[in-house]
Order: sequence, then structure tokens, then C-alpha cells
Amino acid sequence: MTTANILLNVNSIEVIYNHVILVLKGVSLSVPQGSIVALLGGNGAGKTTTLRAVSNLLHGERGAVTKGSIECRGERIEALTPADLVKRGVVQVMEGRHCFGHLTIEENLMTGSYTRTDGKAAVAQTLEKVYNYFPRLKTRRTSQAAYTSGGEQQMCAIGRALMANPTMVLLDEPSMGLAPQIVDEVFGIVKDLNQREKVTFLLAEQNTNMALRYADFGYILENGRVVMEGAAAELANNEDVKEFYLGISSGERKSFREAKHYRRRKRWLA
Amino acid sequence: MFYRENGQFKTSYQADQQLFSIPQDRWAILAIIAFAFFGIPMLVDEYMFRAILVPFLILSLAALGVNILVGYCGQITLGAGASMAVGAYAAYNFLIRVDGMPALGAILLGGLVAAAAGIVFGAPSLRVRGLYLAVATLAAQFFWDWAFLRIKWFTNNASSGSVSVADISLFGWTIDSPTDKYLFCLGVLVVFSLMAKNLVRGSIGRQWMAIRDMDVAATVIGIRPMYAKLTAFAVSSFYLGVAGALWGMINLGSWEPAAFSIDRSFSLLFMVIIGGMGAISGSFFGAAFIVILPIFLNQMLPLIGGLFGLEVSIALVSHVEIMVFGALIVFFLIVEPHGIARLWATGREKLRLWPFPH
Amino acid sequence: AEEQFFPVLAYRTGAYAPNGTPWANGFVDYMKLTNARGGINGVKMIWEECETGYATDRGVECYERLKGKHGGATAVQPLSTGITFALTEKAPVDKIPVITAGYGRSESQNGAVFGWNFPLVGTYWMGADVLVQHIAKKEGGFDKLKGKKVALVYHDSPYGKEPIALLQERAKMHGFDVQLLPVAHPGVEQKATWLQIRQSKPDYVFLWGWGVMNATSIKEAQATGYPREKMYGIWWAGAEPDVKDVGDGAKGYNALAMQHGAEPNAKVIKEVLEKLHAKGQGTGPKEEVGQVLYMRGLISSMLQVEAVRVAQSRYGKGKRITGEQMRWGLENINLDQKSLDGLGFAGVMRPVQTSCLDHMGSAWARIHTWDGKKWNFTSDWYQGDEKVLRPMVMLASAKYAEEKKIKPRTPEDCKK
Amino acid sequence: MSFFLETLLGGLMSGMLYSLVALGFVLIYKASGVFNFAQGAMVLFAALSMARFSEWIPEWLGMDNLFMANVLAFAVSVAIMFVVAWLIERLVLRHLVNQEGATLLMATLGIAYFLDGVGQTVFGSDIYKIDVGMPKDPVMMLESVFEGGILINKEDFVAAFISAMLVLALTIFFQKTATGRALRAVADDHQAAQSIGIPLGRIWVIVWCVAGITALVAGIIWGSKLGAQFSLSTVALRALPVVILGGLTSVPGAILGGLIIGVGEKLSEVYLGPYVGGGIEIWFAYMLALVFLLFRPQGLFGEKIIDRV
Amino acid sequence: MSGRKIGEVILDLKNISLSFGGVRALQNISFNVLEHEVRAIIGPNGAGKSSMLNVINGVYRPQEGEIILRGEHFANMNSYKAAKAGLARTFQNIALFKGMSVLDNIMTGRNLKMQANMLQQAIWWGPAQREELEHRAKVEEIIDFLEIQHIRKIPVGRLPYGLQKRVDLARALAMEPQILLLDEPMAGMNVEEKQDMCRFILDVNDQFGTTVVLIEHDMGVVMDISDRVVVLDYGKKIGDGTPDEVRANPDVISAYLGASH
Ligand SMILES: Nc1ncnc2c1ncn2[C@@H]1O[C@H](COP(=O)(O)OP(=O)(O)OP(=O)(O)O)[C@@H](O)[C@H]1O
Ligand SMILES: Nc1ncnc2c1ncn2[C@@H]1O[C@H](COP(=O)(O)OP(=O)(O)OP(=O)(O)O)[C@@H](O)[C@H]1O
Ligand SMILES: CC(C)C[C@H](N)C(=O)O
Ligand SMILES: [Mg+2]
Ligand SMILES: [Mg+2]
Repeated sequence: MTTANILLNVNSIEVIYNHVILVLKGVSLSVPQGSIVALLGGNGAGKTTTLRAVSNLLHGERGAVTKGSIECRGERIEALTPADLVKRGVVQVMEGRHCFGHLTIEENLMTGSYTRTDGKAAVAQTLEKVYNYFPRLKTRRTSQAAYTSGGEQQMCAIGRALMANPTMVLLDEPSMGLAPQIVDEVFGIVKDLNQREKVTFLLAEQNTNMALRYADFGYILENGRVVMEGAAAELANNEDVKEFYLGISSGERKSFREAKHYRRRKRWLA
Repeated sequence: MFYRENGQFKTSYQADQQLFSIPQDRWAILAIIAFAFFGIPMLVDEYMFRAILVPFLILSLAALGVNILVGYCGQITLGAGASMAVGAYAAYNFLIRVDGMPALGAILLGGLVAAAAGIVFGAPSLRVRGLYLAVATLAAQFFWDWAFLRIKWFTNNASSGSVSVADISLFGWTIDSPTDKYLFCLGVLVVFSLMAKNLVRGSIGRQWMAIRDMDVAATVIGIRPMYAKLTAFAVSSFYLGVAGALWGMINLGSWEPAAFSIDRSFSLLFMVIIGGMGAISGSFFGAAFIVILPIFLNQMLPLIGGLFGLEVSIALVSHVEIMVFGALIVFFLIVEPHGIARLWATGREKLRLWPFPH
Repeated sequence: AEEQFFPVLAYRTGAYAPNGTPWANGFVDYMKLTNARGGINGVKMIWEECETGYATDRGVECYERLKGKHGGATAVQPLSTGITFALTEKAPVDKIPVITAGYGRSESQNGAVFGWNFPLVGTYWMGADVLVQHIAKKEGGFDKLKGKKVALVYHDSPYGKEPIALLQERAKMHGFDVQLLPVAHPGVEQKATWLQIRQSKPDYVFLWGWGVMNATSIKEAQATGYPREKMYGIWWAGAEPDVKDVGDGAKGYNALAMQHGAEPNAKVIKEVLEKLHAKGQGTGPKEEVGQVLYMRGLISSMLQVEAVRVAQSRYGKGKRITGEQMRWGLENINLDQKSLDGLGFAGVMRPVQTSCLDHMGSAWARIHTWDGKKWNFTSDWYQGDEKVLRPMVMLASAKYAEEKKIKPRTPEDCKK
Repeated sequence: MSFFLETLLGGLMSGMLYSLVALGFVLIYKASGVFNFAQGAMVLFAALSMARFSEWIPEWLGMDNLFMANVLAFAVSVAIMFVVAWLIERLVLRHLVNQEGATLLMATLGIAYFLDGVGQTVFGSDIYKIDVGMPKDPVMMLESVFEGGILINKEDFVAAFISAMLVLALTIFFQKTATGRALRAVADDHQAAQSIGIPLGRIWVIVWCVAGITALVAGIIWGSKLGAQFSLSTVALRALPVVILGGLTSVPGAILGGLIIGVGEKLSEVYLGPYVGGGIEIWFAYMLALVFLLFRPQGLFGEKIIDRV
Repeated sequence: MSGRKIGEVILDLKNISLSFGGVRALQNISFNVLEHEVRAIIGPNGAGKSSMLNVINGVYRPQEGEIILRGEHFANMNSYKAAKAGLARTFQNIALFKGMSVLDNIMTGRNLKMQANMLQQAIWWGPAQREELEHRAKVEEIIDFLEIQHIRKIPVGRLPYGLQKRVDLARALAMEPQILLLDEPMAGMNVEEKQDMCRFILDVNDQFGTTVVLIEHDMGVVMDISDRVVVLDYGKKIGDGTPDEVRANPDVISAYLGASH
């Protein structure tokens, strides 16, 4: 990877919650312009925390970046507000959806365009685009978000971020709670936006299979550290990754019934 | 470092479920209680007892009551003062109308009456929630304010509406000196705190917290909101009622309904939020903050002003006092939104790791 | 030199500050003046202020805090009837006299039972009695009061309830009606009260308010068209803060004067201005010196100072006196016209003479009326009617004595 | 009959005034999910500022025109309320993003204390006069219909009219501007709002500023009725039942709630009060609100309280 | 396969219809659940799966239809009755008690089984303590079983998503339910964690004979571990049968699975 077109650069950051809980222990990664980078790792590895650090949403969780630096297009961004960041085109889709429960689906989507200055028509066009991506949202456009199903809310959250016309999206577990078809679609949309509109994605995902299929590059996080990185295809062929993240051992998918009782997990680092 | 837990193993669930499962804590608490009973009476003067310690103890008890309801069961109330008033006036009436009623009996009965009233005024909580409930509880506050002012029977027909009790006694011990009052209140507080701690760590406490955190999920696992909420109202009002009776009969001696006005309700709520919701110790921290800080500021500000050669007028002191008080509230919330108790806990966590930062 | 310590329980913040502040200014100024005059036989006065906010619990806290300072408080003036109630039982234990000039519990006039309370120069029963006498006179005799209606608009607290007993007693005697209209603290919500007045059209409205409640009542009277001329306030509802921002709307409003009104021309005021305010040592704004509540504070302070002087005459001139000795002083005040003139209070007030059994010492009052700019006296002097007051005081204090198991002092006890 | 009408009218008028204060609560709650206990303190602060500047400005400038003095004082007060809003955002709210309701509520209490203290220090704690030329004397109307006519208070009338205009303006502001939607989003979820680029800081300054101006208008009207003095901050307590009855998030609710409470409490005090010793209006207002809540837990027009698993 | 034996119908849902205003979330749905089986519900987002669970344990009241639980008819089920009758569930949007520790969360699950009255609890020593210890031992078994010992004392709000899901399951298990309703228990987990979760579910089913009703979007999981599957599509039932039957059903393929599966 050349440094020339790096969009986002995270430099050995350390994150502490509540002044005492050390979660990230020196995470570095970089996201080239126009790529899709996947952030993989088990529960509690620190994926969400990394994304929060980038988008500056740590503050509200009483967390703080205590070491290292984060740069976006060469500019240090730790001190910016999330709103500034959105203006620079970086939007996060939060884990757990976080739709505005009292607002209707359409109002939720419209809030996404708050920072836009390119006029009503352009916004309406984007709205139409989002509805095209997620037809289900269109049928539910007038219901309050809190009363829609989990999957609908997930679509709404993604759609809302797209309304900002971002150049970079931080996607936190987009596939969670979505039906398989929709998961395909979502990743399809990601690819589509990436190729046609050159949107860059940093993607935290548990669905390793999907993520590696669509991503260009991947980082694997364990316990707050990056333990493995490489081109997506490379990772997908790595034996360890295959076994632990893709559930394929010796070339075949194992039935979930066959999973053993004893602890099988191998840790790269304690 | 100080909290070196290495080498401390627990070999039974009983040991693990002890009140203070870390020995250091246990000893510290015992030492504090012992000091409160034996050390303090030898050290402090009458003013400290009357103006600071006794109010602090009684208001801690009241804050405990509020904390059970607000902190543990999540039902915000602004009617705490009313419960105190009910307790105080009920105890007063038991004392003067029932021959030979022992003081402690009257106080506890006052608590029970307050609990009953609490259940009645807590009933709307089954439908009304959050801030709506908070404001609705003001109905109780204003109603009781009015009732004790207007219904003569409650005040034994005192024309001024102000009632008073003579010194009270307990098993032949006349509680009249400030030290006696202090020890009596301390005894009550220790017993009640222990009971509160037991309640909140047991099944009823878990029911309250479950209702607080997510009531739909709580019903799904078989917790009845009605039972949980109303018991919380009852227990909380009982504590408040006892505190009210103590406040009236021990601390004030003579009082009018204004002693339990809406300001009292507010300040109790502040105590709990500042001290730490859902933490028993938070009640004490909060009461200390709210009781002692204004007095401290009031005394210190002229001195501080004096240091800079300013003559600080009394009016200015009063104004600056409330300003500083307000600013400190905000400051503490920013430092730790979950209250002083949490601040304390975080500090302890740091001590455990000390000298390593993490 | 010896020092004599006085706690000052005042309120300079909150809802009652507009009225509490001038009182406290006068109160403190007189102590300053006394020191400027060389103290009480050389004994300097020292004091410390504590903010009660007119709240009973904070008042008690202030009392506890200050009572033991600087060798002990000489006397305390709580400036609130509510606080007085709370202190009534504490004072005998601590042996500190509670001076309540013009307020407090009316039955505490009886020094035999209430050994430590001193409602000097006026109680609410006496005040109410004078008001009834005044309206009777206006109507042309007590018999003309029959069938009349008097509304009492009162602060819903021990203070406001105090006159009710007397009014009901008088109502029974003369056959007039009393309508009771309580107003909740702080008293800014009176619309319903005045609608009721508009409906029942009482012949007179007595106002027992304090703080903003007073001004609000007058404004509501204006808004509902009730004639201000038929309104009579107690002496705590008859000062500048109560009417000044109502302006013309308050024209014709009457209030009882606790002997004095606004006295900008009194000799003592000239002295205060000259010895303190001219040197920048005065308390509060110069313009307010001599206004009604300022005078009230000044007089309250003067009575206290004179009681110390009396006590010194028995227990040693130029010596610090204790609370107990102070009580003796307070029970033996004898301010005749000459001594008043000497102190600069000529024309401000009438002689005061207390005794062990009479802790009030003077029962005179008159009416003053607001003309839109200032207060003017509009009636003759009245004296509270002993025949009505005495039995009530005796009855109420006997009940208190029984409840609290107090053995009343006899004239013999007083001699000791 | 005519008396009943008078009481009713009186109730409606006070109701309008309550609405004005209630509106301040609703605005801030709606826009940031914060229940602003400092609203009363803001009313007082604004009123004091208005009263004192209309007194000081003529002194400083040596002019003698009541109208100009009032206009200037109003302008200065608006500026001050803006500064207050800005400071509150800077010093308090900014540091409490994403905290629970109770924490924020507590913070506003801190603000209330602080404002009370500053207000009295800077502006004094006397009763000050606000004279914006409101008519004080009553008029009699419909004398031909009822015996004695019914009495109408001109001042109340003017006040009610101003309240109504303000409410109208605010309703438009909320419904016709894009900011309205952003405000509601912030109220639902601070963090999510941030994540899509809504600048919380700016939103809060706007809202608190608008609430400050509402407080100023309320302060002027109440202040010219009662005098600008500390107890003005207690009018907030009268507005609370109005807010919950109307619904915490509803502007029209604040109006209708105000009218219901105003009428309810006056009628109760006048017709029931005498039988039980009087002084019942305040608890009656709260009881009334409570009864409404039992049927509609979110108030008349409040947004439905969502609970879903 | 193990010793479990599929039994009689334990839960029967008849003609359930549920709508919210204009949204018809469930339209005349009937299906049954056999004792000891693992029954899956699948369908696209918004199909009404979660609503179905909510109907079963009384969070939602259907406008029409009835629920027959072990032969008993419930015209209007409510959550409390459901819990009493041995139904437990987990939630799609984790509904843990955020302010409480993992241990306390799981202990709440024992609530229905605890008897000590309030006074006894206040005094603690004696019956309350005995009871508490008894139940603590049971809970520890579950903690052991789900391998969450290390986080016992941590407030659940701080846990990562995946562990929260596991605690949610632990709380449901603590109720010792006869029927366990699971709403997307594996969302947000990677393959390895899903395998663990499957293991837990199968073990529960196996060892305690608990009947499991499961909603899940991962077809691998559903096909591997369920005995029978019901498929919903926007409120309608479009398929019901063994995994293989369902997989072959063309309606299901077009509505949900898509061609690739
Ligand atoms: N607000 C918080 N306070 C304290 N600790 C936290 C907080 N948020 C997260 N943590 C801790 O930080 C660690 C990393 O959490 P994070 O949410 O980043 O993991 P993740 O990789 O996103 O996991 P998942 O896939 O389950 O979402 C966890 O151990 C978690 O307990
Ligand atoms: N309380 C409610 N009020 C209004 N509509 C509701 C409510 N609950 C569910 N719905 C609607 O009913 C439909 C079914 O929702 P449900 O949550 O059951 O879907 P689901 O099958 O669980 O979907 P997912 O897989 O996305 O979780 C959705 O369209 C949803 O918006
Ligand atoms: C200044 C005062 C003492 C008057 C006051 N209202 C009272 O309590 O009586
Ligand atoms: Mg995560
Ligand atoms: Mg669902």
C-alpha cells in the first residue's frame, strides 16, 4: 500500500474507557482512498471502539484516545467534533442501529441530510436512491422507527448515513439481524457505492465470510490489538482464519451440530 | 496496592455474597462505625452535633429512602418531603394521642403510616412513568402540605399550625442532649442502612432494578411491575416516614409543614443524584454534600474574601454560596455523571491497580 | 474592652429579601451607631449575620451556629414567627432571650409562662385588635360592626394564622363575619383569592402578608377593582417595598404603623447618616435609611441595646452580660419619653415599660396611608384593649404551660 | 352566572400565562430531551435584566423616553439570554453528551442555582418594576347582559394575546424549518444525532436561546404583573402541571394544558375551596394533571412513550 | 443424536392475527411446537417473527386466535402467566438490565422460584440467605455451562454485544423453562461464537429436554440444528416442515432464501 492515497490513518492508538478500562492497546491501520477495508475479530475485540475513536463518538461513552493519532487525508482529526467529520464526508453507522424512535422512517432518513448544502432537489434524489436500495423502507416510510422490525431499523440506519452523501462510511456490523438476501443486497450496495461513487468503507463485521468476499483488505483484531492483516483474498485463504473465522476446517464447512464442547479457540496473543 | 486482593480466595458462595466481600472494605466500614459511635462523641462540640451531624444522619436516612425508589426502582419522585411529613405528623399524633406510646414505637408507626400513604400515591406509577410521574408525585407533595396546614386534627388543633414535642425517651433513656440525639439517630441509621443493603442485594432488590432497567423484559421473566413498584414505594416511604419523624421530633423539636416542603423533596432528590443513584453509599455522600457544603461555603467565603482583603457583604456571601453550590453540582456531574459513589468506586479501582495505570 | 455578641438572623436573598434587607440594615446600623457613640458604657457590640431565607429550618441552623460564638449570644431576633415557634423551646435551655418586636407568638406576652420570649411593642393580637377598633370607629361604633364582613388575606404560615384567634373572638363579640383567605408561600398567586373577594364583597380586607405577597395583593385588588381604601395591612404589610412599584395603584391603601412610620427626619436618622453613611460605613443604600422597615430594624436593635444597658445597671457597668442577665434587662426596660428623646427617637415612638409578667411593654399603634409617594399618618393613636387581650393571653399561655409542664413564675419569682 | 364567567375568564387568562412558562419547558425538552429545571430561574433572570436595564439605560444615556428605554432594555436582555445559552452549552451541556435524563436534569438544577445567584448578585434582590405600559385597571363588560357586568382585566388580556402570538411563531418555527427535525432527533439519541453530523452544540445554543427569549417574554409579562423579584422563579412550579398535562413534547399541548389547568384551579379554589379551608388550587392543579395522565400517560398531545422489546 | 425424544404437541398456535394500526404483522397464522423439539421461525425482515414470539409470551395481544399451552387454552396470555407457565425468552434488541451485574441479571431469572418475604430479606440471616445461596448455586451452574465465569461481576452494560447475548440466554435458562424462545441469539457473532452458541442450545435441548423456538437469519445454523422450520413472509405463513422440505419450497426460496442458498 502506498501512502499517497491513504484516506484514513490510525496510528497505534490506545483507548481507555472511564479512566480505567484499557480497551485498545495500540491499534494501527490505514484505509486507502476508494477501498473497502474490513475490521474483523471476535466479541469484545475492540472493533466498535476503533470505529468510535475514528468518528469521535467516544466522548459520549466516557472513553478517550490516550495515545497515538488519527489522520484523515493527512489532517489530524482527534480534536474535531463528529459534525465536523461528517462535513468532511466521514459518517458512521452505529452498531445497534440507533434510529430516532419517535421520528418516522422518512424523517430519520431526512435527518441524515442535515449537513447537505446542495439543495432540496439533490436531497430528494438521494432519498429516492436510498428507497431504491431498500424498497422495504419505502413501504414503511410513515411508521415511527421504534415500531419497525429489527431489520428495517438496520436498513434505516444505513440509509440515513447514505443520505449525507459521504465519501467514507464507517459501518459497524451492517449485516447484523438482516435476512440473508438483504445481507447480500447490503454488501452489494456497498460494492456498488464503492465502485460507482468511489465511497471508501471501513467495515467492522462478524460475518467474516461476507466481509472478506467484498473487502479489499482486512485487519483482524483480538483483545485490542491487531493480530493479523493482509489482502482480503490472502486472509480468506489463511488456515487459521478459515478455521476460526470462516468455520471451514480441512476444506469443508462443518455442521453446527458437530461443534465440540471443549474450547477450541486459539489466540494469537493473550 | 492497598487493595491487594491476591491471595484472598473465596471458597464459598456465602463468602462471595457477604456485604463487603473484600476484607479491607469490611474492616474500614467497621472502623468507621466504631469511630462514629465512640470517637465522634468525644471529639466534636455541640454545634457540630446539632447543626451538622444530626441533620446529616437523618437526611442520609431520608436519602436512602429516596434512593431505593429513584435509584433502585427507577421511579423518580418529587414527593419525598410529603412522605417525611406524613411520617412526622403520624408519629406526633401517635405520641400525643396514645397513652404510654414509646417514642421509638411512634416513630416506627409513623413510618408505617407513611408507607401506606406512599402506596396510595405510588399507584399512578403503574401507568405513568418517568418525568410525567415525577411531576405527578408533586400532587402528593402539595396535597400533604395543604392537609397539614389546613386540617386541624393533624396538628392537635394548634392555632398556629406549628406542633412540638417534648424530649423523648427510649427505655428510660431520655434523649435530650445533642450527643444523645446523635447516638440515637446513628443507631437508627446503621440498622436501617444494613436492612436497605440487604434488601437491595436480595431478590426484591433485583426485582426493583429489573423494573428500573427494562420493565418489559422484567415482566417477561415473571416480575410483576405492580408488586415491585408498590413495594419500592412502600419501603421508600417507610424510610422517609421514619426520617421525617426523626427530623421533626429529634432534630427540630417543633415544626410546621414548611419543614417538609417541596424544597426538601428537591434537595433529597439532589442528594441521591449527586451521591449516586443505585448505590447505598451514594445516599451518604449526597447527604454530606448537600448538608455540609452550604454551611462550609457560608463560613469559608468571608474568610477567603478576607484573604484578599475584600469585605464580603452578607448578601454577597449568600448569593455566592448558591452560585458556587450550583457550579459544584455541575462540576461533579461532569466529572462523574453517576455520582460521587461511582467516583469513589472508580478511585478504588485505580487503587487496586496502583501503581500501574491500568 | 469588653464585647457583647449579637447574632443577626436576616434574609437578604430569596423571596423575602426586599423586606428582610432594610430591616437588617437598620438593625445593624444601630449597633454600629452604638459603637460609634462609644458602646454601652464602653462595651463594644459585635455581631455576625446568618442568612435564614425566612425558612424555619435554616433559621434554627443559624441559631445553633451562632448561639455559642464569641462567648455566647446575648439575645436573638429571628425575624420570623415560624422561627420563633421553633426557638421557643430551645431558648430556655440555652438561656438566650428571643426578642420578637412586633411579631412572634402573641400569648408569649405573658412572661410568667414564656420566660424567654419578648414580643416587644406589639403582638399580632394587639395589632388585629387595633384594626378592629379602627374600623369600628370608622363605622361609628362597635355596634355598627354587626353584619359586616371582614376578609383576612393571610400568609399561610404561623405568622399569618396568628391574628385569626383574635379576629374570631372580636367577631363573636360584635357580630361581624370573618372570611379566611390563605395565600401559599411565596404569595404570588392570588387570583382566586381576589376573585373570591370580588364575589363576597367584604367591607374590609385585612392583609397579613410578607414579602412579595403584599405588593401582589395590592395589585390584585387593583385588578379586581377592590377599593384600596378599605384594605388594612398589619405593620409588616405597610412599608415602601410593598407599595412602591405598585405606584398609583396603591394610593389609599392603609396599614398599621407599629408606632413609627417612615422617619427620615428623626434625630437618630440624622445621626446615622452623619456618623455612618457619610463616612461610607453605613449598611445598605443611603436612600433607604429612615424608611419604615429600616426604622423597625433600628428600633428592634435599640430596644436590645437599652436592655443591655439596663442589665449593666444591675450586674455591673461596663461589663459583659450573660443571656440570663439580659433577660432581666429585658424585663426591666423603662424607656420614658425623656430617654427616648435622648436617644434621638423623639416623635418616633412612645414610651416602653416591660415587666416580668408583661413582655410586650407597650400596646400603642396607629394607621398610616399611602398617598402614591409616601406614607402619612391618618388616624389617632389606639391602644390594644386589655379587656380583650389579657384573657386570651392568659388562656393560651395556661394551655401551653400545661402541655409543656411549665410552672408559671409568680411575682415573687420575678424579684429574684 | 356573571361571577362564574369572570372566574372562567380569570382562569383562562392565568392559564395563558402558565402556558408561556410551560412553553419554555416544552421547547427544551422537545429539542434536547432535557427537562429544564432552570426555566424558572431563566424567567427570573430575564425579568431582572429587563427591569434593571430599563432603569439603568436612561440613567446612563440620560434620556427620558420610557418606550425607548424599554426597547433598548429588551435588546440588551435578548443579548444576555443569548450569552447565557452559549455559556450553558460551552460549560455544561457539551460535557454531558449522551448522559441519562436524570443527570441532565440535575445539571439544569445546578444551572438554576447558579443563575439565581448571579441574577441576585448583579441585579439585586429587591422588587423591581417592569413598566412596559400594560394597562392595570379593570374594565367592565356586558353590563347590559349581566347585573354588574363582568370584570375583565386588560393587563391579562394583553398578556394572553402576546402569549398566543409567541406560541404561533414557535409552532411555525418548529414545523416549517429543517432545524425542527434535527431538534427532535437530538432529543431521541444524542449519539446517533452526532453520528450523522448534527452539530449538537449549535442546536443546543439555538434551543436554549429560544427558550431564553421565551423566558424573557414570560418574565416581562409576569414581572409587570408581580414585580421582578426572586419569587418569579416559583411560577415555574405552576407551569409544571401544565407541561405534563399537555405533553412534554407538544407546543399546542402547552397551550391547551395551560387553559385547562388555569380554569380548573380557579374554579376549584373559588367553588370548592371555601368548604375545605381554601388554598387548594395548587394541589388541585396537580391532581387534575394526574387524573389526565392516568388516561393518557404521555399527556394530551405528548409523543407516545415507546416501549418495545 | 442423543437420547431426547420428540414428544406430543406442547404449544399450539391457532389462527393468530395481529395488526398495528394498518400494519398487519400476522395474518391468521397457525403452527404447533412439539415437546423437546427445536423449532425455527424464519422469514425476511419485518415478516412478523419477533411479533410471533411476543404473542406467544404475552407481550402482544393478538386480535384473533388462541394459544394452547400443554392443552390449556389462553385467550389472553400475559407475560406473567407465560413466565409462570414455563416460558422464557431472549430478545432481539438485547433487553438486559443494564445497571446490574451479570450475576444479578441471571439471578433475576430465579425470581419466580424465590419465596423469602421482604422482612426476611431485610434481616438476611436465616431463610433469605439460605435461599439466596441455594439459587446462587443453580445460577453458577448456568454460568459454568455458558462459560461466562470471568465476567460474573461486571455490569452488563459494559460487555461487548456477543457476550450480552450470552447473558441474555443465561437469564432465560435460569428460569428453568420448559419452552425457550430465542430471538436471533446469534446475530453479531462470528462463526466460532455461533458454533459455541449452537452447542449451548443443543445441550440445553438435550440435557434438560427444553423445547426451543428459535428465530435466526443464519441459514446454516437453522438448517443444521432445527427439527422443523416455519417460514413467515410479511405476516403470512408460506412454509412449514423439516429443514430439507423448507429448503426445497419454491415460495420460500423466492421470498427469503434467494437463489444462492
Ligand atoms: N462504554 C464502555 N465502558 C466500558 N467498557 C466498554 C465500553 N464500551 C466497550 N467497552 C469494553 O471494550 C471492549 C471492546 O468493546 P467493543 O464494543 O469495541 O468490541 P467489539 O469488537 O465491537 O465487539 P462486538 O463484536 O461484540 O460488538 C469490551 O471488552 C467492552 O467490555
Ligand atoms: N409495536 C408495534 N407497533 C407497530 N408496528 C409494529 C410493532 N411491532 C412490530 N411492528 C411491525 O410489524 C412487522 C413485523 O415486525 P417483527 O418485529 O415481528 O419482524 P421480524 O420478523 O422480527 O423482523 P426482523 O427479522 O427484521 O427482526 C414490522 O413491519 C413492524 O414494523
Ligand atoms: C418580619 C417578620 C417577623 C414578619 C414575618 N412575616 C413573621 O413571621 O411574623
Ligand atoms: Mg461492536
Ligand atoms: Mg425480529
